[in-house]
Amino acid sequence: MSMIWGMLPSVLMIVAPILITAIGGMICEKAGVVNIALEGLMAIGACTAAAAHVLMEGSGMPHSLSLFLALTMGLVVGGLFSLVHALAAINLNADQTISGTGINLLANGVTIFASQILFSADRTREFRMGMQTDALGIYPTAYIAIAVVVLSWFLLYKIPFGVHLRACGEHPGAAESVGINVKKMRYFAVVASGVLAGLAGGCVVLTQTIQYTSNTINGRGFIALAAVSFGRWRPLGVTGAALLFGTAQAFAIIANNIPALRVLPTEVFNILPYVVTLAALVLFSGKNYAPSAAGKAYEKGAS
Amino acid sequence: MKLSRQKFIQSDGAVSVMVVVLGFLVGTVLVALVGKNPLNMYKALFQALSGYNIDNGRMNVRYIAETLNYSVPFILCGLSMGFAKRVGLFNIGGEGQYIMGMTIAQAIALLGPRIPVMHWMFAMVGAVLIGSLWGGVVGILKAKYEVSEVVSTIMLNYVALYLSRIICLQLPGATTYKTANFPETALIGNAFFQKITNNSLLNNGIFMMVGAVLVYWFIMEKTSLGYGMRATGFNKDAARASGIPVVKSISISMAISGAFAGLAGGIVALGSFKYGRVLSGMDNYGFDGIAVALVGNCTALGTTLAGLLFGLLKNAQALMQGKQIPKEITFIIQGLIVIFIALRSALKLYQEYLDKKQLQKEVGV
Amino acid sequence: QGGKEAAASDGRPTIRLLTDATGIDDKSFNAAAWRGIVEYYGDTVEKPANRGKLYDVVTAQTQDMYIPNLRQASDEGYDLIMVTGFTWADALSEVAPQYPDQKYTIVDVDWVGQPNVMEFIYSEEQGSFLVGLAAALQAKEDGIQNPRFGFIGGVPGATITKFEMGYVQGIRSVFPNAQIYDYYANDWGKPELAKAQAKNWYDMGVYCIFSAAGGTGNGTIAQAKEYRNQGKNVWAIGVDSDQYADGIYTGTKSAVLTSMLKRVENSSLMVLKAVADGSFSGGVVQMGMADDGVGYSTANPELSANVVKLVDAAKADINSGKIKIFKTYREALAAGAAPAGLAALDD
Amino acid sequence: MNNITKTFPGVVANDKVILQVKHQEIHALLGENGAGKSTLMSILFGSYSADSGSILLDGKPVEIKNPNVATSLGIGMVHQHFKLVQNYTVTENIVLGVEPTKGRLLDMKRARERVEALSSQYALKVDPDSLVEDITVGQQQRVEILKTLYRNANIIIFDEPTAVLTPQEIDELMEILKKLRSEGKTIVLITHKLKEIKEVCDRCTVLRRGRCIGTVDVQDVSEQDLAEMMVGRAVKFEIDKPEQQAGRVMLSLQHLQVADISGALRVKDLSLDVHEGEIVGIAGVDGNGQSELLGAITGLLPLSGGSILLDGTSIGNLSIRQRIEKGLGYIPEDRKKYGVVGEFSIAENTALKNYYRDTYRKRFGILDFEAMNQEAENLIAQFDIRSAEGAKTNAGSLSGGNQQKVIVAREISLSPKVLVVAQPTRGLDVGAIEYIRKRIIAERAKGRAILLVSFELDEIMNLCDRIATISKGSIVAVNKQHEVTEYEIGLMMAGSKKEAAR
Ligand SMILES: Nc1ncnc2c1ncn2[C@@H]1O[C@H](COP(=O)(O)OP(=O)(O)OP(=O)(O)O)[C@@H](O)[C@H]1O
Ligand SMILES: Nc1ncnc2c1ncn2[C@@H]1O[C@H](COP(=O)(O)OP(=O)(O)OP(=O)(O)O)[C@@H](O)[C@H]1O
Ligand SMILES: [Mg+2]
Ligand SMILES: [Mg+2]
Repeated sequence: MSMIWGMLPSVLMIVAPILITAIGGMICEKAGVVNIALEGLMAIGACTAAAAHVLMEGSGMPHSLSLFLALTMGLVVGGLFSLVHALAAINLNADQTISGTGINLLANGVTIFASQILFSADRTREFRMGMQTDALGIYPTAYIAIAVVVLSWFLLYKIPFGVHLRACGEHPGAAESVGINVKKMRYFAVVASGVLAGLAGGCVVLTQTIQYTSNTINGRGFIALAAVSFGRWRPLGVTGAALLFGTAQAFAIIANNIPALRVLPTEVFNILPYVVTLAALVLFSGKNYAPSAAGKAYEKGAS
Repeated sequence: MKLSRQKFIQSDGAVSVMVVVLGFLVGTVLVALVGKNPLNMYKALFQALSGYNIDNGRMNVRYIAETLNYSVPFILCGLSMGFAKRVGLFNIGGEGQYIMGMTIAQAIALLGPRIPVMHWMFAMVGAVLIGSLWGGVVGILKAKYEVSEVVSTIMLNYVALYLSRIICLQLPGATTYKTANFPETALIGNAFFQKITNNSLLNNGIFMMVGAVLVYWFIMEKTSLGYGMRATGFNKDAARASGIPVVKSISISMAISGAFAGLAGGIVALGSFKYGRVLSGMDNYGFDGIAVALVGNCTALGTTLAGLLFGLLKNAQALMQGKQIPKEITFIIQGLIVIFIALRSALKLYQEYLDKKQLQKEVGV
Repeated sequence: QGGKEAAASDGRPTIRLLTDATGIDDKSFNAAAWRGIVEYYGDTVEKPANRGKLYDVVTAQTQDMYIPNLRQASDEGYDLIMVTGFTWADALSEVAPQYPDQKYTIVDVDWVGQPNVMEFIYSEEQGSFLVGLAAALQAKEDGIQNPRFGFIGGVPGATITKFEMGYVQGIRSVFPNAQIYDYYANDWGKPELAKAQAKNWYDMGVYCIFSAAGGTGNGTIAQAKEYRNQGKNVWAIGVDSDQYADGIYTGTKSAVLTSMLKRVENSSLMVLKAVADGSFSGGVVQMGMADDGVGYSTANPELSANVVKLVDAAKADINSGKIKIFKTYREALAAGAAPAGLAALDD
Repeated sequence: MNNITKTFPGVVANDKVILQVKHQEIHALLGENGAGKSTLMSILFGSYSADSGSILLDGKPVEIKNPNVATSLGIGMVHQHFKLVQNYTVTENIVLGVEPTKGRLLDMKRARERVEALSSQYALKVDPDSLVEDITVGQQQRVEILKTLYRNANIIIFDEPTAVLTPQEIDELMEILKKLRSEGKTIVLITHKLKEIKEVCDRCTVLRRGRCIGTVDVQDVSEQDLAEMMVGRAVKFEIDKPEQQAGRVMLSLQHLQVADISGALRVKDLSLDVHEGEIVGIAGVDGNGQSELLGAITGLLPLSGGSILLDGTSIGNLSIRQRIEKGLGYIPEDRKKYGVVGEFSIAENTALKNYYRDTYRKRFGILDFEAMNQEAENLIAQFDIRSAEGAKTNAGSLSGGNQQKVIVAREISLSPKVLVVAQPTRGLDVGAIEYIRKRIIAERAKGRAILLVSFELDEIMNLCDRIATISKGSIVAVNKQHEVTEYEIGLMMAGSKKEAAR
């Protein structure tokens, strides 16, 4: 039991970036835009944050300031790249999955290309010290994630802005007719998802490893995408879904440490989170919880 | 003049070509920006395309053959994505289907009866079947339980990766990275191709690929099955109300979609390798297939051409690196092309804008 | 560009390095092989002035590119083509006979058996023994009662088992009953798993963790840095290259106590010299400790001088055969040199 | 509004239209479908911007760039297709965009109070806490009206508000309109129902094909005059329908129970027979189980109980395709959703239900597109379908009326024994309406059994031999057409038995 409790900080470390990204994806879909570029945006954020941290840390900047600025830059660049998706999906009525796929592909090349320019290597140089845990052994990313969840809940359900944003994903025509600027709202949402994915990418590198490589994100963005629908487009549900993934990952480690479970192939534990998700999706299927206008282009004035 | 512009905007083919050209242009600028000579990039591409090495004037058909060979899995995975997309589904699961196809082909290659021709045929049939199972499950989950195919395919990709390891580790002579060598009867190499192409890896898989393209085109455009699927893809409700068995359509289409990717896995397994691989990561053909299909507009011909382009870029990677051009430029070009494809809808808006201007002039605003 | 056509007038050979998808920045054998090449031509990794003239590198994105990349390089007439890692063995076995005049070299493989292929294999178990020994001695010096140790591997298999067995035997030569944990992440690129496991073990009181897991191992180093920075006395051990610098968390203080060095750069240098002076020949070259093929790093000033002295002494014993190190888990287990229940695999 | 011109790709929706509305009047805007009424009002409301022309409010020129500006100028609009967020509550919908806040937080309590106050002030009864998806269409309309009132609108635009209401609800709405006028509001009422104009409107502006035909005082003109202004020619209101003897029972619904997708029972113990050569109409307010009834007959929804006999054979458990093969035809209510595949050509659409049969299918499942096109060309000629490129035209590019003709052509060409028809003329112009109704009556003459579901009582009264009134999922009564009045049906639609109505 104590071993499982001891794993909690690690679970949070793994969960936090997935959760932050998923919340971004959720906000985006709530406003009516599907963003499958989360994976690529995370990579871009991670690469930016790692590069920035290496360079600033090396210039003698105080450690925590450097970390803070690195995360900020990851977040900003993630947001900037998401503008491509926003432009395609919102202004040009493009197929949202296509522009998302494009960004994912592009991110593969751009991050490595940038590393080559900056560090003459296929990866960023390693930084000295990433984020530090607090007295409880927990990384700030966990608190960032919690803050993001609470904030998103507050934003979506407690203030007029959120009511407007959700209306854009359910019935953009209705929103437009009461004077809500659907395009602006959707821009906000797409950029928010880019910003959060970028931030999360930064969180991944700065807590889990020592540099950015082409392998750093490794499917987390797709897992976050799955967490959005698995969590039924609700902040709490998404949190639960992300926790499930994180815990299942940690379970592979716990299982390794319990002699009785070591007889099973490790792969069995690797598969676990995905099978559990599939089973849960089938079990709880039925009503469609997705925002009704998600994924559809909105043309002004159309009824 | 005006008519031709309109025709151009409405022609998917012309726009795709323009988009590809644009992608290369931006790529060229990037190469120049990092201080490398873009000409070298084009030399590499030209060599991968024609086999002709501009620098030393040597010709080697093997390069053409390798480009073709690389394009086989791209095209097949593109067909996989395209088939699903035509029925209104987004199949991100090509990678998992590909992995399962690869795995089963390897298993049959090592365990199956060693009868010439029959053996590899068995293996391919196995790959196709497991691919269609892997895709069909997604279809059934979608049609029956409304599980988003995007989510379930992502999950099944990982399940496939690890399941493949579990299976392959049980195969004869398996270490953690490879199995024993395949018997001759399981290989799909083609001695004639090897002879005329200076020992390229080009193999009988290319015939299967061409067959698959024809099957794709035939099913989609010519048969009543394809008709029902296209109807389902365009308007699920109308299709259902008209008696088209939508659940079946969706399940079958995902199964067929998976079959293409499964076949790709089988061909790569038995065509490019002489032993079974125990994967520790993904080959990414399945994911790239998404882009291939999108660039090719999900048509048989378009996907084939797009797959050839991707094969060309892949084959050019090594040649580019030899000329100090980073291979990542090919990923950037691919990504840009797909993004430009997405922006293609802007042309439609532009056309509407022109029409409207025209009308306003007629009305005299 | 590249190739024989551009060979230097001073008769220095040309070489192309072919790597797997991880490329020359993998901090492992690719990086080391590249380092050796660059050094041979008098360049530095930061400023490879002759790159593209005398030497270059091509990275294969997927494994089906191995054979075409080999053939392509062979077409271009390099004096030597170098590949790294056992995943290239089958591709090389296929291509080398087709280009009998082309010289090849491969690292980590001894079963290609072609007259035009020079094969290098390293005694990883020897180097691993040294780092295990160093860690154990350092623990003893630190006055730790019953210290415990960890090993994190990437994907299990015979090669990684050599690392684990050497490490285990090194520790056990000091603490015969030391508790040793092991874990295979089943992936070369998941640092978060290594980090979570490392934290878990350090929290349980593990003193030192050796990871031979590619990018996954970065997680171990990251965790060790954090804990050392917080004042905990825990260590990570680097692999292949000297990872001292990767472990630096402040000033010259590094969380990487030592690294198991596998000097693939020596293979590059050796084979290039052999090509240059015409002594190149096919066959297996065993790079043991005696040949300076493997070793351990003393870069970390916190590695006590006394420990260094004792480890260096052990080196002599290994060379003289006084210390025998088992390469496989099977043998080690049979000889009682490794505890039961480890996750290591022998094939 | 002065000289308003607005073009869409391919259409001039408004062509130099002039509209002047006085204070505190109810001003009718009359025109056929597609005449440009909604477009003109969307411009006034700021949803569209005009290509040219100007708007004066109280004599001052205003620029209405978006709905916000309109709202702040006191202009409100009740849209033809309600602009309500389905999974928001009534209150949330009403206050959407101008939510009361406490600090920066939503103050839903105050919102609710405001809604309740307004609702009682104008006698617009709604439950503020219900989700919009759970309330009736009539109630949704009240929500829309409350939305404008909540925003203190002085000018309220109603876009075809009565199309979806029962006669009683229409009466209520007329009262509401008058009450609003007496409270000082100015109202623009879009409609093509002349009776309503005569009843409540002060003046009327008529549009035809995007042009302004003129503005008249309602008192000075007759319904006939208005109709001619609207259509541009003399119109006939009634259609000829010869008397005809009904034959044997062709469609028999017995004790049907049907649940909607969320599982709620929407059709309860419904029994009804339709004979050869007769048209039976289902009259009722939208949302009283019609969709579920249609779903159950066509196979789109599963039966929870009861049975359906088609020419004596039970079809209740058959697949949709099997039902079609047994002779069931269906003209769906939502043609874009259930009727046509927009990306398919006309030919592919007319073959949608029988493409797999031998007519179009050669060996190996290959389709004979040549035969499909030929058949489609026949139908195009026969049904007067107007298209740019004949059978190869994409159905999606056709106008609504022509899409409907494609569907009608397909269904009729399959010679079904039973034809189920839902809202066949919704959203069509007068010409198309006449044509479609004639075809339906022609089918009756061929001895088809026809079940017609419509929310327009006019249509039911005009076409049907017998009328079954549905309320809350059950048939209230079945009457011969000539034995019942529109008013009586209206009462029954609201739930009371015919006896009670007398
Ligand atoms: N967003 C749009 N894009 C293109 N054409 C449009 C659009 N909206 C309306 N139209 C066209 O403009 C014309 C006028 O349409 P409008 O909706 O104003 O007519 P209406 O008089 O309100 O008709 P109805 O009685 O059917 O509501 C029609 O031909 C219609 O098809
Ligand atoms: N909302 C819309 N967006 C885009 N195009 C539209 C829209 N509404 C109508 N159209 C197009 O405008 C044209 C006219 O359509 P509409 O249905 O108004 O025709 P109509 O003149 O009313 O004919 P009909 O009497 O047959 O209905 C058609 O080409 C239609 O596709
Ligand atoms: Mg119309
Ligand atoms: Mg209208």
